[in-house]
Amino acid sequence: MTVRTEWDHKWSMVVDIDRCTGCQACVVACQAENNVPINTEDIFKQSRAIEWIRIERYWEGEFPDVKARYLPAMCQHCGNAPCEPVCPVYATYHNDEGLNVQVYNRCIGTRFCANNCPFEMRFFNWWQPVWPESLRNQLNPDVTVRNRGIMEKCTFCVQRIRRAERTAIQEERDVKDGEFAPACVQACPTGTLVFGNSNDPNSRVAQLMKSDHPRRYRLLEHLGTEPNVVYLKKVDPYLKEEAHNGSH
Amino acid sequence: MANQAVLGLYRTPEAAADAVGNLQQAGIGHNDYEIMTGVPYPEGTFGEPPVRHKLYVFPFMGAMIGLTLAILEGAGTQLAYPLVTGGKPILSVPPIIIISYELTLLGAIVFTVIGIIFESRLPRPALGVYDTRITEGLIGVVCTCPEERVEEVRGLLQRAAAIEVKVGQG
Amino acid sequence: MASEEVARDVLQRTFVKGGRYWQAVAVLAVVFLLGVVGFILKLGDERAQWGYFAATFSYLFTVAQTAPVVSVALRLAKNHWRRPLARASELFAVVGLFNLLFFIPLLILLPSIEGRNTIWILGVWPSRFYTPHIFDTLALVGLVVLGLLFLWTAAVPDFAAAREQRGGRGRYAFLALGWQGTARQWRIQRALLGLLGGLYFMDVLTTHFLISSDFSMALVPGWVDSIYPTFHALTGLQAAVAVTIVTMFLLRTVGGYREYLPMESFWGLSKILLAMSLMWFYFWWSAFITFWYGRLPVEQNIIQLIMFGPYRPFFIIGFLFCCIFAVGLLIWNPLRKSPAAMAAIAAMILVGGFFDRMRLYVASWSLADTTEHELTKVPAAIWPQVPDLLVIAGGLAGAVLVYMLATRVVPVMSIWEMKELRLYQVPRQLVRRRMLSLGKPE
Amino acid sequence: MQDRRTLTDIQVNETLTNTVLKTPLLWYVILAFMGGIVMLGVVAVGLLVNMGQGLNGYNRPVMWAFFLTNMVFWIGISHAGVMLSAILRLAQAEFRRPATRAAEVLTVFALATAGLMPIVHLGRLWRAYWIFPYDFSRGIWPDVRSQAVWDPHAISTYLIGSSLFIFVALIPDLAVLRDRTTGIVHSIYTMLAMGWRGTVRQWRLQAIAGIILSALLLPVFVSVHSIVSWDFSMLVGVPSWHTTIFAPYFVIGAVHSGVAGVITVLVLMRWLFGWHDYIRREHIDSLARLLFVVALAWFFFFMLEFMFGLYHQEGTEMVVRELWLFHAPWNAIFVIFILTAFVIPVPLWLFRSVRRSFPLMFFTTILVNVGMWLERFLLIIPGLERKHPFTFSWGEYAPSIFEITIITATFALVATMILLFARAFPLIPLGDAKEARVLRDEIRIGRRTVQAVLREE
Repeated sequence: MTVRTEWDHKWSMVVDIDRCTGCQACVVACQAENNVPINTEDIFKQSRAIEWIRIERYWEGEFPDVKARYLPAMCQHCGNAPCEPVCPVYATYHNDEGLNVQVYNRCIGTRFCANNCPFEMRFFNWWQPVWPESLRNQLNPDVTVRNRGIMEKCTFCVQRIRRAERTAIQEERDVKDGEFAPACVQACPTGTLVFGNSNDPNSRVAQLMKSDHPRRYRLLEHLGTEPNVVYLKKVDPYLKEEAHNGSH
Repeated sequence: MANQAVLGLYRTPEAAADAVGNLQQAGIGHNDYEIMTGVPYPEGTFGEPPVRHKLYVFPFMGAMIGLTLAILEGAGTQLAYPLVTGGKPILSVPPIIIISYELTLLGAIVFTVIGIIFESRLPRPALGVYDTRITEGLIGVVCTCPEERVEEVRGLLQRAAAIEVKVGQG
Repeated sequence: MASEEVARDVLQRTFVKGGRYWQAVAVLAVVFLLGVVGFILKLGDERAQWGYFAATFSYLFTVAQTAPVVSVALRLAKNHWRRPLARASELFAVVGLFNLLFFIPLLILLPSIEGRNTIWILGVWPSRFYTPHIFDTLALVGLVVLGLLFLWTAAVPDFAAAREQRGGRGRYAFLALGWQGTARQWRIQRALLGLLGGLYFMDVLTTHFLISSDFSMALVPGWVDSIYPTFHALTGLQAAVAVTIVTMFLLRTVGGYREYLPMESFWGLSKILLAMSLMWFYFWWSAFITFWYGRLPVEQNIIQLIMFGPYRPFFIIGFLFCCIFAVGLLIWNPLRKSPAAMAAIAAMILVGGFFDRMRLYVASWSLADTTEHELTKVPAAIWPQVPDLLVIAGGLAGAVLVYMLATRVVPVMSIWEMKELRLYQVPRQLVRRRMLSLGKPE
Repeated sequence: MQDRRTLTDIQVNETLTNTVLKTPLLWYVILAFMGGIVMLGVVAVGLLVNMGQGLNGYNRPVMWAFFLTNMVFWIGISHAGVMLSAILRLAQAEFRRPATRAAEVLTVFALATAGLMPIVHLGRLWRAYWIFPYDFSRGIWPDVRSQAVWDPHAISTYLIGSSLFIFVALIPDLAVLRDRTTGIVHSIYTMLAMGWRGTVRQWRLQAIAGIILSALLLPVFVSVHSIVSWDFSMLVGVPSWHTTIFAPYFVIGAVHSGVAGVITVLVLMRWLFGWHDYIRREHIDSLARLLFVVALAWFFFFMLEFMFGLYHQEGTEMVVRELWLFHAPWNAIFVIFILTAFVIPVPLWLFRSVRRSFPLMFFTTILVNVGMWLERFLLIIPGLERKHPFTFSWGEYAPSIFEITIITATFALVATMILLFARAFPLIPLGDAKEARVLRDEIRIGRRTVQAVLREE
């Protein structure tokens, strides 16, 4: 059997803001899955916390008529990713499955990519990551523990993608829609996050991503970065439409 | 038959120019004498012919070498390691132009410097007949001639109010 | 030539013009009238159709109204080779008067800034929406006035010389303002030249900035190119140097001023022209690479619009003539030292400059909707119609005509500067070498 | 007004080589002090290597800060050297003579220091060599599309070019030192001087070399700072950086701070080494006039940059301008920057008495460089703090003690290197100082004597 390396895959995600309750389950799941170091309070205060996915919370309106708005944000895996060409050593590039990948071993820590990311989704390891003794056995063996001095970011749980693809190769079939999901998608209780292969027109994600979807938008679309993550607007009977367009 | 070098030392440029004039009148070729100064006088001050050199060839040579290396680096590495970044073409031309610009100029500069050293007839292992007072303002006229003309040249140099005349191996 | 002979010879050439001069004037006048016809035919066209008219205005502004800067800048640098060419460049100030004619229709055509992206984020009360109209007019009229004053100040001693020749009466008696050449008058004249020159230089930069922003960039939605005013000014300076060289060459060959215009003057200007042509590339590249690398959709569209899209032929000609060919030829010292070769290169740069202006102005004027915030679609090219061609030809001919008529009044060679040159440039002998001793007055 | 004396070649040799042959005591004192600060900086860098970039004040939106600001600043200073010696050499300006070597030396050492800054700032600085295309065996190459690859190309071209430029111009002076030293030092200078005898041919080639190398280095000098500016201006992620004027704006700013830096160094040299006959009032005066023009041009570009920031009328730009003007500490920095870089010094230079006063020129040029450092800081940091249209990720930045130590050490490093250079080589070209005497002339017009220079016909 020949090893299959060419896939017709383009991994994409849909975030339905309307369903998000801001429960942060995705953040915790991601933290656990991807060996992200523990963010203590002082690290948050230094604004050096690493969260590959975060829930951005915005307040709308004046007291007492205040509404909380949640925006789950992760690496947008842009088609024309601004972070990629600035890296001098190809530590980040675009692979043929639509992923914006990060090569930890190659990274020298210029932090150029972080500056050019308009979504602020790239994270730098300021210190050598340490875990408490009690969490030593919690680390995911499929995921590298990153060294200090390098960038890291959401990979769409590439280890799960690879595992699914390996299984598919062994079973001589294509990866099925919904066969696997990144940790955040798996953990989301309300089904806000949908993940899949958008090159497959029948997949759930491709259905939701259709360009004629009435609630569809992408973050900072005027920058032309072609994000692979599509957002669906909140349905809010009380507010005017344009008030919470996330792109401005 | 070994050539001898005769060095006359002068206090003023006028005297040195006289010495050069004497040498020219005696039929000594322009390649056989040199004027050494501690100060850059304008070309032709001593009545010597203009300097001929091929220095302008060097920067062009260097530029061509630099440009070749730059294109190898700029285009070659993109093609040899074809990873897509930022949706830019695998062979992006603007970066090649920038790299070429720098390396072309680098090549030109390095070769110019090599050319200057080469055309200045440096490095010169031994100084030959020389006097350290030249860097203190004296002007030296050194003439290379066959042994039998040494006395004649010494006379020519002496006649132009030389403060000292030295003879040594040329 | 002795100083008195210089005065007599230059004034003679100013007062008495040959038959060829009058023939040229007649031809230019006819072409100019054709241009007027073209303008009348254009009346009633949409704003989008006036791109070539705007380009002609901008080109005349670029070439003629920037030209006196050559004299100003070289005077500040206190070198001696500028003396023979100073007046030839200053005299272009009179063309500014002519160019005001072009400016009036553009003011009427320029839309108000309501709903547009412009530099005028805060307007002036009460007509906030017509801020560019006010400021651009002020700057341009100021430039014309300053230019004429500068020319007059520089030429007063020469007018006095002409007055003496004419027996102390007539228009030169008025123009010379009673100049006697006292030490005090010379001191005032020198101070005024410095002051007016400095102001003129600054006003040229300001006007380039305003014209390029208000009459070109602000018409294209989303075009935010902060280097563009500088590029505009630089191309203006390049064209100014080029037009001075061409004028000098014509004066040398046709005008009979061969003895006055030495090779050094061409050589000196040619080095500046080389620097300008290199900077042409630099400024263009700075804008291009930022847009290319940024890859914002609006930037891609703007690159398409003004460089590689519908106006590609214009861009290529401008790029080759003003930058690539110019640099490629100007790096050769033998060419720089040859007046004829320099004139040819300068003429090429002037042609290229016109194409460059067309690609910028026609492209920006061709956009119908100026109130969008992003350029979403690149419109098709607008090619010149017969009236456009007539207007272009008439405009250029009119400018040359004004200049030629001015040479009839103002001596085209600065007599007092040529006299002064003889004081400060003395041949010397350094041992066996002939040298020139150049005096540097404090 | 002309406070010049005619000096013999012997006097020129003696005074200008006094740094090498008779070092003033003050030299050792200053060197020890500066060297101490440099050692502190080395210790700080060692700790960064050992413990990580977390020691610095960086945080998530502000990924670049003091070190990159300082890199831009030193590259700016380094622009003076070639700007002065090349442009003035091509223009045959007489006032360049005492300034060229010092300016070039300042270029090289400032540039080397600037080159260190991005390396110190790297997360894994021991891997910095990965940006060079050396890996033939594995075929892993750097990405030439990255500005971070253009930078080392440009900086190393400039560094190599200006070092060679200094070396070529140094050869005649090495010959002077060779003739005036003995022992082991003599043999070192003999080797370096390569047998220079000062023949007409060698001097002629020196002159041509000056012209060709100047003409070649000028485009490099423009490109270096342009490429550095593109590190910022090409990034779409930081809207206030993304503007086309950055390249010439940075270059003219660099010239502004660089020429000011050269004047500072000249005044210091005059004081430290007692070169009163070489660095004279008229030299400083001419340099100050040049600086005045440069300052005006810089201000024009600054205004363009500022105006076009508002041109979009977009929130992302407005918020940065608002930060500049209305929020502490940025508004204070902005005011200090405008005052020191332009408002205070530039009008002062209009007065001849200021231009001809060494203490005042020292003071004003130091002011300019304080202002220009802050200018770079203002350009880089507020944009990063507010780069994101999503307010959730806005942040603040404050430098840590490590950054401050290392920045201070870079100033000491440049001073140390210039002092060490001065110990081995003369800082004013002897040949140039002597040539000025040969070419000097006077023209008498009536009762007035006008200073003149001889030029080839």
